[in-house]
Amino acid sequence: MRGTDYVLKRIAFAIVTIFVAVSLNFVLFRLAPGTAVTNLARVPHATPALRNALKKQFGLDKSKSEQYVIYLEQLVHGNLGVSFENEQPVSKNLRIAVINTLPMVTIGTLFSILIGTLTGVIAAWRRGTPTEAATVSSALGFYAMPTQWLGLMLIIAFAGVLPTGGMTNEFLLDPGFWQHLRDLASHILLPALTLGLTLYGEYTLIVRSAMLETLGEDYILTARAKGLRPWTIVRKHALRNAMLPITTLVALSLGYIVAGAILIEIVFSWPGVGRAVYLAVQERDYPMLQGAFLLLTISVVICNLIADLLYFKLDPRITE
Amino acid sequence: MSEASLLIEAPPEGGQNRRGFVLHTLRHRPAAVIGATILVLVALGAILAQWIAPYPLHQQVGPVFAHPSWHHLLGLDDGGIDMVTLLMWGARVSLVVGFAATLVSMAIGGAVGVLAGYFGGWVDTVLMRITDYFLVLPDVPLMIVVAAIWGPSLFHIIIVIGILLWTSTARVIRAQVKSVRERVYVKRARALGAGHTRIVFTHVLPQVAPLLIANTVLTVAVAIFDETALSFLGLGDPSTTSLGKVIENAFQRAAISAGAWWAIVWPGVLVTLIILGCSLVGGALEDALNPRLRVAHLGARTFRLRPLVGRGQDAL
Amino acid sequence: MTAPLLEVENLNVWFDLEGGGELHAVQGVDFSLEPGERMGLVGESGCGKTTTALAIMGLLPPSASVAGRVLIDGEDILAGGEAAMRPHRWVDIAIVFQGAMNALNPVRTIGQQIVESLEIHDRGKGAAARARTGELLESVGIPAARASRYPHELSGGMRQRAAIAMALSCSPRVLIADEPTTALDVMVQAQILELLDGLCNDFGLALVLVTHDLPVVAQLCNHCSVMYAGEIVERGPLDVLYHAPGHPYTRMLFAASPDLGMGDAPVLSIPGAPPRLDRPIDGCPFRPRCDSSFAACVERPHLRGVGDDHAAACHLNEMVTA
Amino acid sequence: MSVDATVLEVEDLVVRYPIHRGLVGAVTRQPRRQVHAVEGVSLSLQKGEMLALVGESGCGKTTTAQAVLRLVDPVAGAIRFDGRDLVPLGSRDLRPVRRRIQVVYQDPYESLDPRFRVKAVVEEPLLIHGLGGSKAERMERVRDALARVELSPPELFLERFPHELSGGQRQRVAIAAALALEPDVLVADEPVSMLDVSVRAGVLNVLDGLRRNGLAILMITHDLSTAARFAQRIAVMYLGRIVEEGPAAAVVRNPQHPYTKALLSVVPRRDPRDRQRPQILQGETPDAVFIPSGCRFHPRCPVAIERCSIEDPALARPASAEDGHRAACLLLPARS
Amino acid sequence: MSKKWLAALPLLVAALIFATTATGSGSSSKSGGTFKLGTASGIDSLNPYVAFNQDAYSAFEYIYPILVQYDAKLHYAPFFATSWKASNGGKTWTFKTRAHAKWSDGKPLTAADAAWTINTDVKYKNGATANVAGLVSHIKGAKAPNATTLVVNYDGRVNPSWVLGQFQQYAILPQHIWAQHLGKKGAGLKTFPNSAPIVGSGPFNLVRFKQNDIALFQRNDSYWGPKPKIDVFGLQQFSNDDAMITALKAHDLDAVESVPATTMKTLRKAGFVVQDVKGLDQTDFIINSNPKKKKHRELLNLKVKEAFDHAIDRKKIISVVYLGAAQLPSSIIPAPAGAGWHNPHLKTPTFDIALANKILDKLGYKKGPGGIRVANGKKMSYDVIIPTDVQSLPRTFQIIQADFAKIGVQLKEDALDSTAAFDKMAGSNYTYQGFDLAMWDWTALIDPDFMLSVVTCAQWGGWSDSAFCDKHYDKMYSQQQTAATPAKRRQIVWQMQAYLYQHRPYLWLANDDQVSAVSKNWAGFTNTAQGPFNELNISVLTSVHQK
Repeated sequence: MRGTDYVLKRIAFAIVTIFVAVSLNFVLFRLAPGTAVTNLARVPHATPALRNALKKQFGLDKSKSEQYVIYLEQLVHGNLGVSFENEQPVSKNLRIAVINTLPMVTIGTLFSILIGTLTGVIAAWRRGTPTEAATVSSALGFYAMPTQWLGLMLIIAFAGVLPTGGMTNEFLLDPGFWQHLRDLASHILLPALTLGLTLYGEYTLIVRSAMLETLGEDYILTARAKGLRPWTIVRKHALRNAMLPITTLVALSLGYIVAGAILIEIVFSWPGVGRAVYLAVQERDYPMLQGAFLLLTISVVICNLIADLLYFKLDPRITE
Repeated sequence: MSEASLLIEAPPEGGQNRRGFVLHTLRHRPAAVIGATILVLVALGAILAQWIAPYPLHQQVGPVFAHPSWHHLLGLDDGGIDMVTLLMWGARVSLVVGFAATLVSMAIGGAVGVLAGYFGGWVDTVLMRITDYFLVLPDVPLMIVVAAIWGPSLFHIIIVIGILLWTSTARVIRAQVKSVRERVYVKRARALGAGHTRIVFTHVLPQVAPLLIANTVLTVAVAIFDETALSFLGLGDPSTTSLGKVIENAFQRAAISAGAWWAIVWPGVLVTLIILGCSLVGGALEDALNPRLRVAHLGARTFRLRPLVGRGQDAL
Repeated sequence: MTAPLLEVENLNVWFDLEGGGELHAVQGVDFSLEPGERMGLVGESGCGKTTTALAIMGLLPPSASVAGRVLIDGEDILAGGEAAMRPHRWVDIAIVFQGAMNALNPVRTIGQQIVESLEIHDRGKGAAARARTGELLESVGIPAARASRYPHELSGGMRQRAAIAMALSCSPRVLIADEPTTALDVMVQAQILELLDGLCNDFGLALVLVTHDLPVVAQLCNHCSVMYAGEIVERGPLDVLYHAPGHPYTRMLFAASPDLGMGDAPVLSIPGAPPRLDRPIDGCPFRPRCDSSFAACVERPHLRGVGDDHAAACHLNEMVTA
Repeated sequence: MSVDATVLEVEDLVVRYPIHRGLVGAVTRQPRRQVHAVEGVSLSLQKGEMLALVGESGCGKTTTAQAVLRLVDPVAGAIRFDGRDLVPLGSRDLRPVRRRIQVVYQDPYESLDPRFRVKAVVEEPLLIHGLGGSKAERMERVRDALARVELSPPELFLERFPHELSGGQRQRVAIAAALALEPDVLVADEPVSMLDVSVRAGVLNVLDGLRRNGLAILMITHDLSTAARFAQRIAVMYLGRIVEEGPAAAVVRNPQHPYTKALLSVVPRRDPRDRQRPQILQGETPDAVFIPSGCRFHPRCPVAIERCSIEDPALARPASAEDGHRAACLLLPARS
Repeated sequence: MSKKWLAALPLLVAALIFATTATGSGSSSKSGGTFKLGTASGIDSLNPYVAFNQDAYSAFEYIYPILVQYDAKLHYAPFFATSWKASNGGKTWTFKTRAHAKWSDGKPLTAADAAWTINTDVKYKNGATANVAGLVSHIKGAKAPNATTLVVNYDGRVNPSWVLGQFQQYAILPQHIWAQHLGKKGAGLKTFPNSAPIVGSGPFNLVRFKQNDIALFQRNDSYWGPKPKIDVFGLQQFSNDDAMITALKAHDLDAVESVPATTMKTLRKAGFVVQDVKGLDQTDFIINSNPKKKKHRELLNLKVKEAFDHAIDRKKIISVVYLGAAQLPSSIIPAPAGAGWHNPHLKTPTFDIALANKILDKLGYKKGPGGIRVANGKKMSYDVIIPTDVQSLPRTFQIIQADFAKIGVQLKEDALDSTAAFDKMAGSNYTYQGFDLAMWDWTALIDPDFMLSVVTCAQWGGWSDSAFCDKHYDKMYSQQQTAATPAKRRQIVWQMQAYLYQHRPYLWLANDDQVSAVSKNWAGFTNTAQGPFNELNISVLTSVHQK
């Protein structure tokens, strides 16, 4: 079959990357100052007996390589350790956070891709006109704004009109479905808008140059010579080809989506992964941080894999 | 008639001299002109902060969050320190972080890119695999983790940002070096028996330099952006005043609720301007360097029709 | 008298230059074409031959401005600008570009791209269009089953054939072939030339062959226009052009092409390079490179008849006739 | 030129490139495949001679040239320069030899570093090989080289950048740079195919002049007309093999191999009256990975018989050919 | 992008637009209404063996039975226990508890639950229950002879106020729930998430809890004590003061537990009641007082410490860092701790650079190059460890640094996260050799025992951050635990404060106020030194009501 090799290679790469990240994670956090023992033994009149017990509990009395094996074993069983903060399994804490983060990030990202593609296409199409200048400069403007700052500016602008913190109005004790949805949507609007605005600029620029590159290809000239209407050419010939670099670049910018989500969740008190990372940083809750980092890495790797496979589907030229 | 003597009139064809390319682009593209102007102004303010800042950096000159006034055009911050002064010093630290981190990342990315692109083969495979790994690792979370583990200091931030930003540089440079390496004049030099060092330094690097510069400028923007993010997360160096730190201070002291918008709006605007400046300059250079952007076979504008008087070359 | 199939009248094209100023790329080009006629458009690179082809199709970039008339059956298709030209494209005039790899969209199959041109010009839809596509491919020597192939899955020659099949899809009356065989091997070039020859014979297609390769034109065309510095400097039947050229440029161009049968006869290059078109040209543009220039050449010569169906822009001819 | 003035001799040269099987291929143990770029090519080049290596793209002519320049490693065979085999030499030992075998590439737009002035381009080989003594002496050699390629007066060109030159001039500068080292052999890889027709002859005439002064030139080309006019001998390659080789005039006027015949028949003539019925071969040159059995030309050969698919013919002088003219075809009665 | 997606997008956009018009609506109010309180810290865990944050302990106050509570004047008052007495020379304590009390799941709540909780905590105090071990120190065991009687046995005579102080913070857990989660050596006690809805027995039931987000309490109608007037109490956590104040202004919140000093003015202007109460939090300047300290031993010199104390401009700190919302500190037990534990004779050291310089001059520490004094041949230049999570410290440090420069002492900031900071201060194996100076903060409790304990030798390796270790002081510490009468205990506590004032392991910087804000629609909302949502008693949420 066409490209079995390509697909296998990408999957193998993703697996190896995850393994590297997992190992990096292990090494990185062994370098952290303080261990589980120093964190958990900060209780009044901590005794050496308590410390030893903790040491044993966290396997810190074993050699580094043994610890690594145990760590891998635990990972395989979905065990990411126990949070210093609430001493609950990290995986459980993260699961809740992820469920909260997903809708906000998804809407924000979709918004940015939609607006970015649209403005990018317009900028390329209107090349050399004031429209292009306006589109590109507003895209650059939003791209240049620090995410957290833009969020704060939106709070200033929308204070009193839209809720500026939290994910739902929890005081609606038993909201109906529509009421709940409305409530959720009103809370999601500002954070998602912030994410969308900070991301879209980059997409506009990417789409614009991908489109411009495509519009310079000879087959566009052929399409014109065939008598196709300009928008038909954009839709059927240019956009499809421009999607190739766009797919890759959007996948690569996933890291920034994650970064943006962290900042935005802090600004808007959104109880998601980003906020969990922030709180873990504040409390130096290393197991949580470790788990969140692993989770983020794996999701970025998987999204990249999906982008690679999508690329494969979009580009018939990939055979090997 | 000898052929040669006629050739003096030979027209310049295609191609362009790459010498002075960067300066030329900076002068002839409006976006680059605006960007460069912003950067020069901000850099001047930052460099001259010692001499032209209206007040000493740590001096309390009025009440906390005092309104903008004639003495303090942009108001005071949460420590009663003049915002104009803070912005100058803050820009200085932010630019230092931006450029130093970029230098680190350029050194790594440039070296990896040149080595991988020039030598190809297993060197390329190994280096690019490593780059790919770094590329998919989410930068900011990794920065957070490393900064959290190492502890907050400007030096750590520079190193952390530097060692995580090099991947895109490495890829871009590698691609360019690969294409330069396939240029006939490099092949010719190799056939002549030129050593790797000579080829890299006399043929490859000068050719890649404009792209490296464009990339540097763009990376500075990312580095400054990341610095503000890290500062905002409380991972900044508390003993220095970067723009990110200024924003974070104002945020921590609830400047917005206190009605002191100036303490948070201006540093953000300044960061935006710096990043905008870098993006404009870097983007313009990249655009100018991308030959595939020169032609567009389709656009909103089409060719124009001209009335014609007379015939042939008389018709003008 | 009926109007010729394609008539180009006093075509001029200018390009705006990036640093200001403009470049007069095509200067008062005239020619006409009857059904079944094959015309070569020959010249060095930068002489304006491709620009002329693009101008006829209305495919010039936004930096270009154009003047003159392009008439199909006596109707000026250029006057309405790009939009007015669209219905004539592919139906009246089709074009085959130089690099077929780039002229075909890499992510769509050959078949899809041909079907698309059939559909937009209402030459069939769906299954009918696909059937017609198969026929077209067969007619250029590609098995119909390859319609589902992507361009990169075909060899260079096959791609060029596919491009020709696509150009023929709406049965145009004029086909412009812009360097159709450059970058192809001699044997494949011969195959393509043979194909074009057959198509002209079988369908009465009028052909404009744009190339720098005189021998190719000599083998395929009956007429030829030689361009230099944006102008047509000589045109006429090929036989006449080779054996009794009216312009030194034509003569020297032939002399510069080596030929199998030439033995040890010298091959001479034309010294110097064409003039810059972004500056005004004094006198005959070929004067600095000409081996027979004389005093009158400070005046710019105009294309004028020098024989039956033969015209040249050279003062030497005036001396002869005078 | 009856005396043996052979400077370069290639014997049974074989160059193959492996093809990656890919992950699936490796796992399913598919056989390793190779591109058989050059399969047993022998040729020799004399002082003051131009040998044209002719063939379609993919026939192995450029690989042969690269092997001669020792830019690719042959699998087997010998490349003797001045009687010394270059194949076993390491890069250090090759350096002095490299000076004496120089190359001119196809694309004059690409073969000059756009940042180098003409004088730097021509001087660079001297610097690389540490030749030419002082700066002034080197400049002298640079001027000399420029004069030899008819870029005179050299002063007009020394300070120019490549983009300030026309295509023909650039190719001349490239040749001058090769000449600066005073080589014995010049490999010219399609030296004029990227140039405008009007200036090709100029560059070819410069090469011809150099040859007359004793330079041995190996010219790679796909253009038989050029080869016929400028080369002394022509070798026609097909799928990694030389199928016919001999004095230029003999090969052109009296082609022996069916492939050469076909090639010659499709060369367009400049005289419109001289239209011939071209003998067009169907299909295209097959993939160099899957070499047909027997005579590698047999699937496309218009006169092939059954034996051709079994037996691989060797180069030999056919009965109807003159001395030094050889072809590899089973159907040609060899001279006893 | 598939076509289905494209079709769904307008819907999504429509939903978002629709949403903007529908904010701020709807408390599903019954008569008492919902009281929404914003907090910046929040509940970290609902498990008493894990929880660390004050909000968590405040929550336990409302959902679990507790033997005693404080009254408005911070005297002990009955709660789950109706009366108590000591016997056996102060070694045995007997509590009478409420009769007919029930847990929220309907099971009876008796003294047996209390006895089980105490015995369990004692049993595992070196392991799973270490978090509460301090509260059961000196306890040998507890018994419940009947449903309303709890008998607690101590290993010696214990001071009554000390005993009640411990039990005031001690949540009694439902045996029938927790006994199932003992696990191996009680380890299960720590891992039990105790998620909502919790089986408790207080004025409120915790019905919903989302970490870092929200805790919702519903009025417990089967509660045995005074019933709250509100139906629902919600504690919403914000990671951003601005968002929280904005929510308050938009009336998405009714009150904010602790508002930043910078916003007090604007909130008052906006019509909110801002309650500024003297608080229990004190920032401190720590001088490593380890008697075995190897480097910079001049810092053990009480004169040097005194000079440092006079070089701190507390008034400036209070005006810049706290905008006036803080008090001048003078003792390890802050004045608002109440019940007379604070020693009122101690005066805040004066800010007097000249005096400080004179003291240092007298010691013979001459100024060297750069105006920095030299002590014992070494420059008086010190790194000050500052934990990054105490927000007020960087600004405070800037002020101190500038003034210390004037007395020839150079301070350098060494900002570390709190774990790293603590690690660095404690040093390897808790030897306290690696640091000279640090800054941090302490939040005092009402009962002075805990604050006084942190400077005992026994706290090395525990809470100690100054490495102060003094036999005489330790003796006083154990005496106050066992003093026969409250008056006697107070006397010892005052002596201890004076002793610390003189030996200066800490130089107290500022005692910041507890500032809360509440909407004018509510009455009966009071702020305390521990904030409105506190672990003192249940009065705030049982008395707050709509106007």
